[in-house]
Amino acid sequence: MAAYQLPQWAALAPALILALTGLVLFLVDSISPRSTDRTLLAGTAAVGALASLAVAVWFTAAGVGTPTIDGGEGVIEIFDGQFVVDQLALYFMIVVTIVTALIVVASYDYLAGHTYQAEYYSLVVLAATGMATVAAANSLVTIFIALELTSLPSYALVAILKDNRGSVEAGLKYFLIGALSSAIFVYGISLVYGATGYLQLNSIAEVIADGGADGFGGLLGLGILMLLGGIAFKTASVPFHFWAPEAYEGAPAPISAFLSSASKAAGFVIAFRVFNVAFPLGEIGSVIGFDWTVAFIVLAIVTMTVGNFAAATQENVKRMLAYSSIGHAGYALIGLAGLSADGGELVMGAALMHLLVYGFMNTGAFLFVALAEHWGVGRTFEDYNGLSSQAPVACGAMAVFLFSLAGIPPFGGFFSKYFLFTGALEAATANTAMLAVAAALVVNSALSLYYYSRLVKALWIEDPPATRDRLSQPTGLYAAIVVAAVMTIVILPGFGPVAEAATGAAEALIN
Amino acid sequence: MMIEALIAVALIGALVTFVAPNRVAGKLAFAISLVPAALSLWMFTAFDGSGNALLDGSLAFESHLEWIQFGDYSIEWFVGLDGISLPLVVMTTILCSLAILSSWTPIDSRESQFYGLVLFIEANLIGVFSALDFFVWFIFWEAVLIPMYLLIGVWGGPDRKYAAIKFFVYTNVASLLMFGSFIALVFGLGDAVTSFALPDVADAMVNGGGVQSSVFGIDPGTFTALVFIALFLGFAVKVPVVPFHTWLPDAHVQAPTPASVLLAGVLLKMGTYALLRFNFTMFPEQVETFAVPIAAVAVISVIYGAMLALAQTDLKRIVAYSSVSSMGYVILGLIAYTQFGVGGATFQMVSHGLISGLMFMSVGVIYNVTHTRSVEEMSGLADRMPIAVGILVAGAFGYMGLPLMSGFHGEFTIFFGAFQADFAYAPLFTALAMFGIVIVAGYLLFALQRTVFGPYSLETDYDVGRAPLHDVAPMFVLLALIIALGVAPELIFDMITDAVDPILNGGDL
Amino acid sequence: MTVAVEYYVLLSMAVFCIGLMGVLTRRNALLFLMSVELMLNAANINLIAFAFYHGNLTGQVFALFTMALAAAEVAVGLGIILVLYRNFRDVDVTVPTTMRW
Amino acid sequence: MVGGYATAPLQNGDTILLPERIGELTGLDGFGVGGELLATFLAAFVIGNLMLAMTGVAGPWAKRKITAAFTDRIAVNRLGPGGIFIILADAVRLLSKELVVPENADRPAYDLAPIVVAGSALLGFAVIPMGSGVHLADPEVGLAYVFAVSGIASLGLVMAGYSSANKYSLIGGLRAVAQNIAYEIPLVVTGMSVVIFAGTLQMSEIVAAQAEPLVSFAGLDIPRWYALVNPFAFVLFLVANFAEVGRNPFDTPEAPTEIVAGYQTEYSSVYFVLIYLGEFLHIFLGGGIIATIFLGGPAGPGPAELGIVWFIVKIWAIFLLTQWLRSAVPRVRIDQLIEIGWKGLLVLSFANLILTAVIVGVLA
Amino acid sequence: MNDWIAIGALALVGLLIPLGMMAVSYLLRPTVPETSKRATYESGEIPTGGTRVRFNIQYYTVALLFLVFDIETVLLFPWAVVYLDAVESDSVSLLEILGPMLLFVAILLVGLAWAWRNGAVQWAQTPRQAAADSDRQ
Repeated sequence: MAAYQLPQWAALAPALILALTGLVLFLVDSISPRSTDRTLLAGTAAVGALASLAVAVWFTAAGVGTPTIDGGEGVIEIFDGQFVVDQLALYFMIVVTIVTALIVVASYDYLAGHTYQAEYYSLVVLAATGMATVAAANSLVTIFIALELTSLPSYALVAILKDNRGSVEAGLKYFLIGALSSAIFVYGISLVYGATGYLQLNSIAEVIADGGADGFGGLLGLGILMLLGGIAFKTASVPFHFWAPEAYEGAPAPISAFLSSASKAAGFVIAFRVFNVAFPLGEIGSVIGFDWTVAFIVLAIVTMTVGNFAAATQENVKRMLAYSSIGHAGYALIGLAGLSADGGELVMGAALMHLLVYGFMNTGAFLFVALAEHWGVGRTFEDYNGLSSQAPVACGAMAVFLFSLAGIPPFGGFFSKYFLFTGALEAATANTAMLAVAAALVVNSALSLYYYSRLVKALWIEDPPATRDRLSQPTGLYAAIVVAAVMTIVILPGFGPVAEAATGAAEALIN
Repeated sequence: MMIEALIAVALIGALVTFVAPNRVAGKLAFAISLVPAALSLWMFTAFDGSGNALLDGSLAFESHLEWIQFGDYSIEWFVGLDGISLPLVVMTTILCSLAILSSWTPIDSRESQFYGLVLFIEANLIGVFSALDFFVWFIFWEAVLIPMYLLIGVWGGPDRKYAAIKFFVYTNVASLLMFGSFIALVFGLGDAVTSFALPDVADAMVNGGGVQSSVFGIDPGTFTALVFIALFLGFAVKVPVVPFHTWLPDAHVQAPTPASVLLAGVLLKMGTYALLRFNFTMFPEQVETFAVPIAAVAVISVIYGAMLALAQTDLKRIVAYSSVSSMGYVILGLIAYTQFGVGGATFQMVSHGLISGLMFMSVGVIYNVTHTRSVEEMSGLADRMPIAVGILVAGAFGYMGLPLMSGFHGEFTIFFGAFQADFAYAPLFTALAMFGIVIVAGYLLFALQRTVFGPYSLETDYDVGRAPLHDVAPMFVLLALIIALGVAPELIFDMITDAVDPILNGGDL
Repeated sequence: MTVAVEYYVLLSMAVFCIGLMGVLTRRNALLFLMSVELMLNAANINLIAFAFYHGNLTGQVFALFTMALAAAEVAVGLGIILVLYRNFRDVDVTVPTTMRW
Repeated sequence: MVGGYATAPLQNGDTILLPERIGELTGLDGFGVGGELLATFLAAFVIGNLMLAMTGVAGPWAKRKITAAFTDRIAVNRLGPGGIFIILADAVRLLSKELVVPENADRPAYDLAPIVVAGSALLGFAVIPMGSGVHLADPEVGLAYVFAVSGIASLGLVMAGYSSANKYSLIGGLRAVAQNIAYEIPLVVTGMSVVIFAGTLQMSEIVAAQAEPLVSFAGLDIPRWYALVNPFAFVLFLVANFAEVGRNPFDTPEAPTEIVAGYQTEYSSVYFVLIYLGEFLHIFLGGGIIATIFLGGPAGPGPAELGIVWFIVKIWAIFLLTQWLRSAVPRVRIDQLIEIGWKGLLVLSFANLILTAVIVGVLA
Repeated sequence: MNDWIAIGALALVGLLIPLGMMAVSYLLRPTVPETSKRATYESGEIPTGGTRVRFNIQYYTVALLFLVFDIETVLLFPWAVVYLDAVESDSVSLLEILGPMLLFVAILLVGLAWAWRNGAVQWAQTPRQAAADSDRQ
């Protein structure tokens, strides 16, 4: 395979391409400051994201990172194992770049007339760089740095509408909670380092396995809890979910989409890698006195319940989506809750699939909100009444997203959600507590139907208000939404490769 | 690849119709829908399967395709037809064509979207009746909900929003319960199955000794019983069985005529079909264990549904509640677990699909003209629209189970089978259910007498004239089919019994 | 002359808790920011102390990165606080309530 | 505990520092830890007072004399030879003045600022090898340390500016900060180019690295002073240093013709003395750094015992340069100052760094 | 003796000397409170307005820029220290030791160029620039 002849560091190409794109955008803005040449800026960013996506897909197809046991190309370690490029990394790079490409294309219209366009695109691309790097980070150092590279541009992006009070407020809250959680995260890292003497994930695991951390159970346990806190923030899970509704509501809608899809995925890849690689279930329990799956079971149930119940009471569409994305974080947490010492790749794989599909459907849903903001129709369910009679294509796409989020076929969300359910039940055969998770999933899915269908109802069933202007058809937004919708549908028949990649990644990680 | 062709034609047709201009959408959709109808009729003649699809039968039009490998479990695109599903597929395609034809008059806004959704439903319905892998089946099963939700919600009556959401949430929650319990069952079977294909699971359950070890800390017997109950509850909502029937009248009454036709004609059959495929095929022991309560539920559905129908003044509501009652018969036939019982139940599914379709269409035609469905607001319609009313009366007779109509054969075989059943008080239950027929006759005749006969009067001020041909023609077709099946039930009854026998014999022919 | 690692941990925990306390009680965004910096520095104390304890440089190097990131965070944070002030005429974090919980 | 500062591998074992020397001289090292601590404290006291003495001479006396010479005046000449005892008179005068605190002053900050300004400048001398064994401490990270502590002064300045509740003070304080931060980076980056030559941050090592001859002809050794090796860096550092210590042409924070006296407008009595002292200490600290990393530290002809003399000569030379510039060069405007810093020196310093690295790399 | 103890001792001295001077001054100086003395000094004029005046935004942008650049120097220092050793050893090539720093500085310089072009380090705008800027708002 051609990928094999490249130097080792080239395995990070998806992240490197994104970083380069970000720098090119800065250069473009340096050459022509405050340019509003939307085609050039959005085009550059989109080309970068797509190139990165293409490379990631190519690597995946070429078998980069597949375990050598199965005759694969082997996991590529870079910088002495500070980064690893394995199937999981490539998988999440794909997720991130897809979302980035969609966001960038959609922003083409959303940002029309705004200042700071070049900054916007370069920040988006840099944040995406961080997310792609997170996917490959294999040491708490690189994880933290990549995480911050994700977070810092995100803070700025949320607040980028400088004269919009909502945006600024959202940025502030996102920043404050983000800074707090990264402080907690880094303190957790320091404690883990104290207990084990290493920051590289597999070295930590070795120390734990050798009993080198036996005397530091308390320190290690506290450290793990704090890491969990940082991850909970990034994934918008309870108890660090408070920022999410505010930030998503106030932020420009494409950024909400970005944060709730890609950024969340980045948070999950950390959770998956750190907990599976550094704190393997078999050994960690005896050192710190409890299995972290217990924590994730509780977190998953609470997160999905809080998210869905709060979403059901919202009047504001963006806020409803924000809470629903908290609920979905709860679903994805099942991936970790369902692990056990000798298995769980099924449930983990399902969580990975869910994150990919979620990347399409949730991004699409938020982009529709962006479209509505572009139209200026308002923010509440009522304001969306009868949009379908004026914009059937976009509303059809939105219905696809919503039904997919609710887990109704024939859309991608169906498979991922039901696979999660299936995985949870499979895990329950080993750990009966997972039954509670499965039950919570059922209850929450039922509840989510209510509020998702409420929005469909508003779009399709309610009558439009008499006084609404003709709605424009912005090319970029429409393109992004339609692509997302088509992908949400097409991914269902094409679920085979997705499932293969996801379970492969999960297996590689767990074993 | 015939089944794929059917589904693909309907799906592509849906897409084409969706983007077609409103004014040609109806005719386009009808033309497209004729293709699957014709294809399915050809398949009916070319049917070469035998036995039960789930229990070692030889399938017609079978096709396998690797799809997803989910951990140790493989999910395949696996479709095929046997004697139970083929008649249902044929009924579906025909009913869809006719429903589209009958929508030309009532549907006057956003036509392309409407017909697109109808074709989309058709594709999914065909899928439900032909899919043999659980995931594939479940996708089609759930995918029916969205178009139906929109059909009711967008083109329905005044309370359409409430009805649509109620329908949507009720059936979806039930699906989740059913999904979970079935998946749990598959995991409970352990290494015996490595796929979600229904034949594999059925084989493991019937021939492989079922669940062997305890699951979730529950011992195998209890676990299997729990799964049985959960599956039953899941399907019971769809059927619907009292007390889960409350969504049905709302949905029926608010839905536009063609949607009602599909809802009563095909969607309800999904529930009983699933019951037959899952509960009554995979759990022979549990069927015996739970025979009495299920029979009781069936009889209550029959009687209670009929009583409710008796109390209604809205024609559509009468037909809707009578559907609840009719579905009770089907369940009674299933629980009888004899050749005649189960076979009759299957036959009744097809028959009821045709008859209730006919009834809803007639009511729809009347409504198109009079703009009312209230029994109290009209009388003597026979004077003004003799043909349509004549078909309505004929359909009502079919409902009542008069000989020479398909309803007669269905109900008769069900009662015959139920009398033979060997659970406790079987004859008593059967007798009670038969009493239901009296009530059905009561309310139908009562309603007909009020509306159709007597001196003409109409409380709303619309001119009542003859219905257009494209409204009446589908009713003629349906009536012809009903009479054909009534005269020659063996047209489908033979293949039904052929497919039913393996169930009753535990997989051995 | 060496100080046992426990004392460093105690110190860092004290600093961390002071920072946390500040985060929880202060309403001024700038003080909030400072409190977060305290927490980050608590982590740095730990990292450096443990680096000596374990005899490897990993912790020290990471502390450098933490400092860099803390500065970057402050840079972004101050930017946000500036626009906050411009929009709300205040840096009290409880003032902006455009959106309700 | 593995590692630890005292046993670090780069530590030059045979450097004998002032505390040990004093410990030996006074016999305090025989009294265990307590004695050593006392000796250390004594050493620190010596260093502190040495520097204070130097600023005492420089501030009240030398400055006036130099300025006077430029403007063709005589300046102080009544007390002692050349008016040198004006130092004492000024000390008494200023210490016994009334302290006037502005009514809106932010009290703790207002009181702390002079201490911070004076104390931080003093701290930097801890690691500077002054020759003749006058070297208080020699940590591995010496150069980084000295940059770090000299940065504290700007904190003191902004405290002073802010807490005085005076518009001029505030403007002065902020200008001081803007200026300090603008030139801090060129300063540090240029210093880094020295580190590339020396391969260490330890001050004694940097000095030792400059001891070898660069070229020698006619029996005369030209030492390997980095000012000679890389004059470009030296000039850059010198300029950045002037800005750092806030002297002409970069004295905008005080700019008496614009904003009275900047951050010290509202200070009087001993507080003023401390800030004033602090500034002069800072100039000397800058001189000390330059002398150490560019001019070979205490190196010079003659026996090693003369080191301290050479060192003081060097820092006085730099002090004289500042005073010369003060009289000879006009002040730049604040906007020019910032733009020179960010657009000129910063870029140049990076260019210097890269060039140095490339040259060192290619030569080696 | 540990170097840092010596430095601590100097810090103590650095604290004690100012404090000592303050103490001496406290003993020597007179105190004659008078309201007008304590008024804010504005070159003899009666003070007007508050003293917490608002500042040119450039002070903040420069400060933010500094924050970032200053920290970057922290990351460069370790590299500078090991550079000579690395160059002299044969185990790494010049490109390997020089390349990362060049890349790092290049990225920094892109940032500086951006900040420069966007006016972050420009204190005052010429009228023409200001006019062009306000057009874009």
